[in-house]
Amino acid sequence: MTTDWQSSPVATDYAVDELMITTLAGLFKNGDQACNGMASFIPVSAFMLARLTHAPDLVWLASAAGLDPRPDRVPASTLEAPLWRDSVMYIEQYGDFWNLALNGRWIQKFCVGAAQLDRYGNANNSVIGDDYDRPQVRLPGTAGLADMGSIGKQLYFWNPNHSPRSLVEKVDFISAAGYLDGGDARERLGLEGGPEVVITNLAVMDFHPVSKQMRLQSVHPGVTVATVQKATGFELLMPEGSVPETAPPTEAQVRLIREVIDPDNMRKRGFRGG
Amino acid sequence: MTTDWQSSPVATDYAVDELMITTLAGLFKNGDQACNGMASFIPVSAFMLARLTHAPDLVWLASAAGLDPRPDRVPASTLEAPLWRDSVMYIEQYGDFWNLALNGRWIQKFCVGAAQLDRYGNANNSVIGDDYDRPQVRLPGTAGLADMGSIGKQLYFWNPNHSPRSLVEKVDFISAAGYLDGGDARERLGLEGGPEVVITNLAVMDFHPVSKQMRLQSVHPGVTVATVQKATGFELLMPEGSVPETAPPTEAQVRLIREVIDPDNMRKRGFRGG
Amino acid sequence: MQEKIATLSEAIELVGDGQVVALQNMATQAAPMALVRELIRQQKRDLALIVLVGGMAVDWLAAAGVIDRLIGAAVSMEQFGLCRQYRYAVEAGRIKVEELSESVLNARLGAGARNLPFLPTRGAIGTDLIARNPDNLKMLDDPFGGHPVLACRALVPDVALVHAHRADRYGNVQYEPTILWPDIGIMPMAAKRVIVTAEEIVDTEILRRNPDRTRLPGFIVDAVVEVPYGAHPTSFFPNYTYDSGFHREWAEAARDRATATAFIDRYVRTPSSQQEYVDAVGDVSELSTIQTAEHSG
Amino acid sequence: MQEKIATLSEAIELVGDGQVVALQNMATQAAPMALVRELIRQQKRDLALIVLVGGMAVDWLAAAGVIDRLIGAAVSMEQFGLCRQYRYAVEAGRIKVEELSESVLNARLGAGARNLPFLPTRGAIGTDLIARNPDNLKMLDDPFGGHPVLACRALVPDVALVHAHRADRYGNVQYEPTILWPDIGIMPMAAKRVIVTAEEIVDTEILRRNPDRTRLPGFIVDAVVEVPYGAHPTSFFPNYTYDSGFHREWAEAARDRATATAFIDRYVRTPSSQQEYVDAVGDVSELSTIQTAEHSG
Repeated sequence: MTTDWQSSPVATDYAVDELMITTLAGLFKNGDQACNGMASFIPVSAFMLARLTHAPDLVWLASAAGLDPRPDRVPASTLEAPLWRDSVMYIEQYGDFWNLALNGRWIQKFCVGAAQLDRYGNANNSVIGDDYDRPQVRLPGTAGLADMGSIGKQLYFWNPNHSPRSLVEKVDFISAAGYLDGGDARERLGLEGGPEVVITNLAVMDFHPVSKQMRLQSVHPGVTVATVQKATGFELLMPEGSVPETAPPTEAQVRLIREVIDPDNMRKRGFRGG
Repeated sequence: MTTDWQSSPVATDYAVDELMITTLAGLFKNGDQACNGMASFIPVSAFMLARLTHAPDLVWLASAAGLDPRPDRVPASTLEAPLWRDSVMYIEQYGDFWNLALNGRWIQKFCVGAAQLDRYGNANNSVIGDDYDRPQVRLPGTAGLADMGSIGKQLYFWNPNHSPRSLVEKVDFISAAGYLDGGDARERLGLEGGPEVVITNLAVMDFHPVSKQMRLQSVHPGVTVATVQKATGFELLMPEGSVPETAPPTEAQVRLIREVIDPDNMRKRGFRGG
Repeated sequence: MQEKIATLSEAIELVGDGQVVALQNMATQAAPMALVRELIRQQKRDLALIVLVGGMAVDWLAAAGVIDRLIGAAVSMEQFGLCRQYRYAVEAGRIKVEELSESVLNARLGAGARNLPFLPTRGAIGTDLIARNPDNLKMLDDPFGGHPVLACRALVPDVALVHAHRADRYGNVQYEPTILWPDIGIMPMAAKRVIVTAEEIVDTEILRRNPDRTRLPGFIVDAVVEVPYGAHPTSFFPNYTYDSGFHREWAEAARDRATATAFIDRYVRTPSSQQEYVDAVGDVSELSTIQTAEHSG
Repeated sequence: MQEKIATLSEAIELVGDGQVVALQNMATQAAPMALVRELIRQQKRDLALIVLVGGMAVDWLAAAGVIDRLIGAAVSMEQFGLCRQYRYAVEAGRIKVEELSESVLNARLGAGARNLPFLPTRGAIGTDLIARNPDNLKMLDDPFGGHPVLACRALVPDVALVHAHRADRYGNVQYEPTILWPDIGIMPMAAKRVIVTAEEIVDTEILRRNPDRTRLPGFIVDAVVEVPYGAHPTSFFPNYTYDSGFHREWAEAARDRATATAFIDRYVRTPSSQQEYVDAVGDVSELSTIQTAEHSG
């Protein structure tokens, strides 16, 4: 654990991917269990950062498969063996992983990207378009996200391209249950957990505790509320009072990300110009 | 494989446990899969004999756990590591074994002892007496037998003490489904397989194809039909024509049992004077 | 990762009277006997015990009056006979038995692990086990029109007790290549708490050499205790075999309540530590098996 | 045990047009690519493909017109992008997708393996996956009064295709210590037939040294073929990593039907053996990874 990360001055030289990583990392508590899926460079960087700073006991199930690994850096794939190097345990998937995952007590937090996310945090990674059998765009598919949305996890969405195409009034297909129609719709199906936070390249959003509508939590330094609203396909709820600015990384955090965690800049993938 | 076992002359010096082993072994086909439970010295000896003689490709899941092991002899326990020595595979139990076992295609034959067995092949290893919560005798329990009786297996019962106490009109408790009330009672529940053969220290029985009542198939050399019937707690069906004698072991089979398979005489356990 | 090192006494203090305790055990194999002895020493009462195939542990707990309910598929010491103290207690009505087949027990524990209300099986259909257990077993129609199944209600042990070859201080638990019975897999996965004894506590670096042999992640484990010969008198291959002499001695003592009590006083209540227990038993080193080539990776 | 040795050609002749084929694969990992190429060479048609996370194999089979249905949780080559030929075929209506979540796919295959009509999950509840798939997914009340579950109908592949580190001539299949995805466990367990390629065929004695690493018993395997680099261009740790250059070359070719066809002609249809394929690819030995200490037992 690097001990100087908290006393380090706020960084002035940082990129938005680094801001997203430090913001996400700040949401992990010591002792949480967290896992990543494929193409998850932002969450993987955030886990590694959290473990190096405030949450050394964050339990990481790399690719949902390798327990507490020690990759020497973020590798080119977050679903290949270099990521789960030096694991303490290989978690067998059909039985053991889903025993742990379906049991609401374990793996509290799941970080994921979504091609579309709507006002109530419903996610779509399946199809764009109205005709499921002849879609405009066939997306990769829901993989484990459809499960994670229904089994008591806190979902942390990350989105490198905040736009009216990715944040939409209503998703074309519900690949993962968010708050459905809002209010107590999840409770009525007996579903615990749900979307917690959305971190984009412009802002951080959460969900109103009663209506379950997406709500602006903070805007990134240099981004206006109007810019965020214009880039969103529905009207965002506003927090009470003024909208705060997302806390920037410290110099130590940026240094850890650039020099220790991800010297190959894998985290830039998926970002425009990245 | 010992090649002289078939041309070997019929043995004159053999014990009833050896006769039961050769009779049981004769029921295994090359390529069958078979498994044993605990305290199963007769079946284990029969598997080993069959593999050394007519069924070298008999697949043996020792204790349902060790695939095709090479114990150097029948050990003192049929549920301990010496039995599954040199296995090709350790079969994980919760998942893999029951995937195989519940799938009717695999593990065709299951050999088991029962404290009580009734006219329709229902088996009891649970309690003797009418009051389940205060039984006259608490038996070990059904273990996997209750499963094997319902999932398409052929059940082979062995019984070293043929008596009216072990072969009863009606079992006190159905620990494993035989033919229930007989006729098509199994089919009505969608159950395939069922009891196939009962080998005791006096005789071999099978089940009538329509009524499903237990039927005498052969009496062991020197045993009369009257003796068998007197030792049975219900009226046995008789085969058409005269009752044949159980084929005795060959000298080569007896030699294999005594010298190679079970030099420590584990097979005698459970027999009177054994 | 958080440290989970405890003493036997501290670990068993996590078990409350009246709780449901899942116990690793297969007849003469691999029971966490040091934890079982500590249950007796701490005079736990009214426990329900879950076993796949229980052995001497069940008999001791029955003789000591620790358990009043057994949920399991069988109880036997195999070649050493029935568990007589258990048997007498059942016959006298002091222990109530919820007998399950193996696939039913697996389904109940599997549902518990997965937070599902039930899992189905096709085993045990047609037996009297179902009518005896209407609260937990129900026939259920297949919604797709096939054969009905037996729905087995979720079973969540309050605590699971297991013994392992090695663990680290964070509770990551590793076994040598061995048969993986459900009692070291689904039982602890289903339980609210997990207590582990291990032949040795090792540095995490040792576990990282063979991540495929780690069976339980530390984050589901509540306490881990180093107990060499922790499974004695049951076997723990490849380290040691079962103690035949000790089993025979108990089987003889168990015929009678007074001799059973004297046996438990001598071997369970009197020794105040694992070392004192091992000293009372005598030379256990002769039980050690030679690690053969096929057992080493 | 019975011998199961076959050639690639003989093995894939066991697959009939229109059948349901389960394929080992995780994005860029561990697909039995030699078998996939043989499916294309033998011009199989109208296959339904089951994948957990399909990668290049799916794209090739889509481009070659072998599959008209996909049952799976995702299709992606991760860092190398979407599978474009597959995507175009779906968008044109030539391939129908039955999308399932991972726990639903596991439940469907698990029910198939266990001869159960269904298995339940609590995953995917609330999603549109359920309404799109009424034949196979139904909400079901808990007979014990708890929350309803999602009943997932049994799925039985006609054949499963897997690649392994080693096998013996009897079809016993062994993996080096590695992550055990469902595609090397429940998929072949559920299938009517199992076809295996292995980096090497070894004597059974070799398997007996590590019985804990044997994943499939020979009696469920129908054919076994020795194919070094049989997973190329996907990774097969610890033996070799994925071929980045080859993946990029395909991702580029897959943008267009003509270039995709030319690619498949060159690398799939023209080579008449695994050796000719490897020669066409170029030097694959540089993909070999150094077996590190933690991978060896």
